[in-house]
Amino acid sequence: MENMGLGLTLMLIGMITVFAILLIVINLSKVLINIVNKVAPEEAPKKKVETQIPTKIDSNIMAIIEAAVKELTAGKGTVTSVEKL
Amino acid sequence: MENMGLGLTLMLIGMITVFAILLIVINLSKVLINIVNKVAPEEAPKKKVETQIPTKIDSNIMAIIEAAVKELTAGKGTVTSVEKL
Amino acid sequence: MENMGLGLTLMLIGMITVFAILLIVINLSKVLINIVNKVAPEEAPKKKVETQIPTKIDSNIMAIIEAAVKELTAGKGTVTSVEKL
Amino acid sequence: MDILNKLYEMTAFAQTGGDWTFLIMILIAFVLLYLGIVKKYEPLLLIPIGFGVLLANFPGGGMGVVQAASDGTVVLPDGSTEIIWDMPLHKIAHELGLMNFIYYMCIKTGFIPPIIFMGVGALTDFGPMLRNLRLSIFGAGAQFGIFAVLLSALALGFTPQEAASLGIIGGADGPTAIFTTIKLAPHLLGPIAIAAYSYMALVPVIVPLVVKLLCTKKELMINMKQQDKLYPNKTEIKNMRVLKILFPLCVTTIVALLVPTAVSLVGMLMFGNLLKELGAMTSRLFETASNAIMNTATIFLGLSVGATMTSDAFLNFTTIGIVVGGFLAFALSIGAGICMAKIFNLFAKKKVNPLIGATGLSAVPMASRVANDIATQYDPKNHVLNYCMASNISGVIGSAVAAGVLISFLG
Amino acid sequence: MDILNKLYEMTAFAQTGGDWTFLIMILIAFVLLYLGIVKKYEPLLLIPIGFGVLLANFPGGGMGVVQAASDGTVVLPDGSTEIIWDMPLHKIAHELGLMNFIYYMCIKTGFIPPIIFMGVGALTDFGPMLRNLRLSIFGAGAQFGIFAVLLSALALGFTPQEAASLGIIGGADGPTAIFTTIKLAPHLLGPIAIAAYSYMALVPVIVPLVVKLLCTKKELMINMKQQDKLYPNKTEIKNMRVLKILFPLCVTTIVALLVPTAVSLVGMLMFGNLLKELGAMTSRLFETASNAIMNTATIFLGLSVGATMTSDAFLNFTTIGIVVGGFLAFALSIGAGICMAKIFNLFAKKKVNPLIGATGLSAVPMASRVANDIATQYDPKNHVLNYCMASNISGVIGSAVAAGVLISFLG
Amino acid sequence: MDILNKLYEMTAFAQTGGDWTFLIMILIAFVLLYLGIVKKYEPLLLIPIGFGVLLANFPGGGMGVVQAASDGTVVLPDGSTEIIWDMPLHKIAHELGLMNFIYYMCIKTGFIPPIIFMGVGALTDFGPMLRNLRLSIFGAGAQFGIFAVLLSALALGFTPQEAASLGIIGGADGPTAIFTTIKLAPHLLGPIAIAAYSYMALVPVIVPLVVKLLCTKKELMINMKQQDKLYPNKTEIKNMRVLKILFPLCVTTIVALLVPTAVSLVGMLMFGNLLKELGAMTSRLFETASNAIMNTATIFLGLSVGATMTSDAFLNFTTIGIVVGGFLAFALSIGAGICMAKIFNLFAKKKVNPLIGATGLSAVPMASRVANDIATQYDPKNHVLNYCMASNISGVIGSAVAAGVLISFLG
Ligand code: NA
Ligand code: NA
Ligand code: NA
Repeated sequence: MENMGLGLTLMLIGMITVFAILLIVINLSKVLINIVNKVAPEEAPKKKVETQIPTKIDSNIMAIIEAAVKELTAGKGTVTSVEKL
Repeated sequence: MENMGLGLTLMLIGMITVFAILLIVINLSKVLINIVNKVAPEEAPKKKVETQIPTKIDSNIMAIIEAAVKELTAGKGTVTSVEKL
Repeated sequence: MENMGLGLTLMLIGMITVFAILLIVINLSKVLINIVNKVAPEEAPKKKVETQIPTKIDSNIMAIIEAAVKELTAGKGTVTSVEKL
Repeated sequence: MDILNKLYEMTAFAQTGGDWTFLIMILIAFVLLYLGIVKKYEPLLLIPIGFGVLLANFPGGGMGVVQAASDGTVVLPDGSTEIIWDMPLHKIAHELGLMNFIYYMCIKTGFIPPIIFMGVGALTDFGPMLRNLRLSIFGAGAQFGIFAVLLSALALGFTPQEAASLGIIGGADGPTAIFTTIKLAPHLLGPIAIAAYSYMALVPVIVPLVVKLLCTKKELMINMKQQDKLYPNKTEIKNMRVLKILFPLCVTTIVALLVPTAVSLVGMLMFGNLLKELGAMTSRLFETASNAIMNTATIFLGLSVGATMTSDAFLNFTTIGIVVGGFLAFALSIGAGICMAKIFNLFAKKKVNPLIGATGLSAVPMASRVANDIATQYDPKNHVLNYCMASNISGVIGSAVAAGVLISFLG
Repeated sequence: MDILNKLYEMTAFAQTGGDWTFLIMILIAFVLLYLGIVKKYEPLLLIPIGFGVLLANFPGGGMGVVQAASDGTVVLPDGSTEIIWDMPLHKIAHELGLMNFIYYMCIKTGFIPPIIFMGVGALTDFGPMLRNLRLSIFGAGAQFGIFAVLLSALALGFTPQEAASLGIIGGADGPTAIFTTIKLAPHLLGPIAIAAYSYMALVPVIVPLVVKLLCTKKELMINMKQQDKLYPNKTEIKNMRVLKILFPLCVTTIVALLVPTAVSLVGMLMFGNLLKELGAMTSRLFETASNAIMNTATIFLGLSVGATMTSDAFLNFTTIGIVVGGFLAFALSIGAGICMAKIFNLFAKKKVNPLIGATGLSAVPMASRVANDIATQYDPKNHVLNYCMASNISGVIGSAVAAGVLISFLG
Repeated sequence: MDILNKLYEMTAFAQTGGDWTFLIMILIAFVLLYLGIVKKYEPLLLIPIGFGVLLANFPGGGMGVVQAASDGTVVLPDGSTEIIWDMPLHKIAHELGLMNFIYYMCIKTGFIPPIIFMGVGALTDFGPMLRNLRLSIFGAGAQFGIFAVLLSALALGFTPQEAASLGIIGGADGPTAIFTTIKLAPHLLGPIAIAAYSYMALVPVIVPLVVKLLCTKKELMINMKQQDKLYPNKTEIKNMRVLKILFPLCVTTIVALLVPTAVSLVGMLMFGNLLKELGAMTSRLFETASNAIMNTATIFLGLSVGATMTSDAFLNFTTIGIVVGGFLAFALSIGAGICMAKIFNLFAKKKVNPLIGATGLSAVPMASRVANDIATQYDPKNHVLNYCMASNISGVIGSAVAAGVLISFLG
């Protein structure tokens, strides 16, 4: 039965800890929200995706698209134009 | 020369096993075909691809396509329309 | 101070080695360029991309494109045609 | 005759040593595969686990995980014994085969669960939690099942370590359950992992069951959006992007200061999340963490957890205890979450739909979806999904913290 | 002068100890790279292997794999000896360098070949086999070369383990050959892996050679489609999807019951295939198993198998035996498949094109393509590709089973 | 009270043993994260490193790397000592936790830096170097900082191994610095890695600083294209594709013959490059080497290098020495490259813009971009990017060779 004592202790400590941490997380987040609202109130305009090695990745993507178009058209077609908005 | 005895035994056992297993596989498959034909004779209409985290993956794909189109048009173009079938 | 002797030796050996290797690399590359220019002066026309398991990969790519198009058109559209050049 | 004899000697049947229980295990493997493939219960995990069970249980195949005794001794196939902690990993592979190599390298080391948590973090959006911070506290109440079952298991004679591993199933979080069990009671890893993932898959059955038992129609019709209009939130988030970057850093710090044993789980979860929220800057790493790394970890985790389920390890009363206890832990967690919401409603003006308490156990995002379905059954306009996600996600942190507490005291 | 001397001491030339055979090995490395790059012989493997040979053979570079003696002793660079099974992996890295770390962690453990088999399974379609089950049996006959060469090698004085590793080249399946060799004769790993992949690459040369030696024009013109019309199959497959899901599960079970030692190869092959056939449900895992995992395994396998080919390990008569024996094993396997088809035709009404026997050795899918080319040479309308794929794919299972038998008796 | 006490016992605060320096380390972690996230200094590495520092420094979290003493002894958490080389990796995980497992398996073995070099090779285009071979020699001059700082560090009392690790920061190449430090002075890994990556990130500040100190406006306006027109190159490359395939093979061979200890870095760099240049033939392997493998290696490298920075390892005078010495090494390397160009211009008719000397230190490709910016400030039409890339890329080879020399003599 000594284990039951351990069990009760664990339950108490466990639930206290879980509540304590989530309460701290909640209140900390509130503080964070307030700080962020004051310090950086507006979202910066999203920068364009910067890839580290752009030419590499882009050429890969191009290859994928081209291969896909080829596949879709059994090799007979290709992208002729993409209109400007 | 005792090794030759071992070799012959291995050849015999090996070829018997290989034939036995492939024969079992073949006949089991025939049984399977018959069972499946009886139990589930028609193929269920293919369900749409369910991805676990659809928004995530879809947005990735979108990004890839957009990046590819950008690349193909040197940043000048974008997808204007995709016709409905 | 004996370490300083080691340090100087390392500096000497290190810089000699680095210079020696880069000089060799440079001159070897010049030799290579000359050999390649003589032996294979023209670039072979680029072969089409051969993928090892073409149907597999192609179908993947198709699936990606289709999923992307679906995403872009909220499931309402599909690729109707790709013009031949 | 000699040839036939040798042929027979080679088969699994010849190597049973008169013990045919392996056939039961193969049956169980097929049941798990059936649940994964046909019933679609968490297929990404139950299918590898089921296949692992299948591979592990052919006598002579050498694919079953050999658990070391508590003093570290393992019995090798040739009958000799070794101390597992003295055997280099390639020796384990040499003596005990592929699956033990994977198990002792990836699982027993506690390596893969944090890695999967990194991937989970990379796929988690803390936005709903940040938008409804008040509701996140229900992720704490719903950890009650963990400790209630721990207590019950102790009463039934389980050791504290076993009882804790059993209770953690109530955390409704696979990697957390596996990580805790590896640290406390590795010999129960197979059944606990399966119970955890099976009950997570059964959330669409268990949640409605408990909800209908404890909630009135009136309570389930509490409309959260209406409450928000009546009692609007004071704080408005003006810059979600920056907030989402600061959040994982702060949570890691707080949790690590208070429950340092939880840091390998919570820290990796938050690291993955940070990689996601930083966007293009770390998109390469995010991409790999949430795909290649996570999927590889899932495959090896599934196969080798399955391979721990040999007949010796699985066919005993403990397994039944785990099956029953795991269900109890789940149900009690859901129930505790609901009760907490009810008690909350007694005192607060701004009412809370008890479904939000029910989803505190985690099982993200299925619990939230199920809760939304229940709510819209009673009132088709009452969408509670985003509110449930708040407690749902905080339940992940809650159970990781609970695991940290258990490991602190029993590890 | 002292500086010049020290500069010289640093180079590979100073550390040869008077043994200049490393130059031959570097030449061999370039030959392998030439075969892979220019001749396009299995480039995905021969290029990493070739590069591994190159890296391994610079004296002082420490990139060559050090094979342990049969009692486990290895000689360290400082001249002392250790038992490899007592050295933790990071100590191996520390004492013997990067390549030995990779080799002892990924290869010697038998870890990578099953992992590659998982990827192969994920890229294999068993459809052609299921549609032409009758023809699959030719995947058994074409394993004859394995055992014939085993016998010949025994006669030449090879140990049974070495002879078996040599014979398994005739299985025409890279991972199977490597897995068997690791288990039975790891000191021959380099040349056997290279022979296996080289001859697989030479299938477009070897198959026509053997076919033209053994088959008449009339036999090669047997039109399988016509035969199918004359004697139609009784069974029709109504639900291929379900069948393809059940197939890997059943094959794994059967093989594992009868030849449990083959389960790590066949089981992982079938697991990969299951991930593929389950479609969207496990597409994440399929994607990673067939790409990131398989490619990573291929890179490390190639480099470290190449690194086993140091001059000590390669420049001896055994290597010549492997080159000759491997070719023989290939040719005999093809020949046995052809003969089996001929014998079959003596008794059956529904004739079989002997090319279908020839492709039973595996080397998927190149053997089938080559066979199709031969058939269409004689009759441009006689497409045998799909029929050949049936025996071709079943040959993979056949040689994995043969490997299991060899490991059972000699491992 | 007892409960409160136990709650307190569980926290990090209770386990400090009176040593509160961990708070300084957490501050440093946030500074690194700030540099990575806000200042965008090499975010792919500084963010994982910063997070690793954070995770490692919570007392009781067990996530800090425990460095073995020079005789291999480590102190376990229970106070007993073990020899690290006798502990299998899973025992390290069991006794010392996740991060030590990753550190001893991936970093201490010297495994990850060559793997990252493979990825770097796969992303490097040697074209600009091959088109301007003459300029590549400046990649040699710019290694001077390595040895100058080595000498200075020796004078300050560092051991030769420590001094060499400190100097190699001047190679401006992360994996090279880490690889060298692992081999020579693993206890300095954290600060050296951070110094290396931080200064690489600070290239846009350091390069202009040194350039403005040493160069006149007239020198910076030297137009390379004009020089090319005045004194055209004699050799024209007719077949770049074949050349790019031969180049990595030849460089590997030459470097490995002369500095075999550099082969694991240079060899893997060139292997990755070969996979790229072979195109479709090996695109599967290229794809995985440059993405899944490289990103996985980056994550584990970053986290575990960060985790080496515990307060014991970081808060001492050596760290200050590294910070100062690292900066010096960078500046001296840039300066030496510039001076070399100036000396060259004294004797050659075809002048060289000293910026091309400045980029010889590597830090690809940022150094070249920065140099191009400087040049176009003075003359908007003077694009030197492609010329700088020649010396920039050859600087990678240069510092790998220098690392090989240091390891040869001090390893
Ligand atoms: Na939970
Ligand atoms: Na075969
Ligand atoms: Na450099």
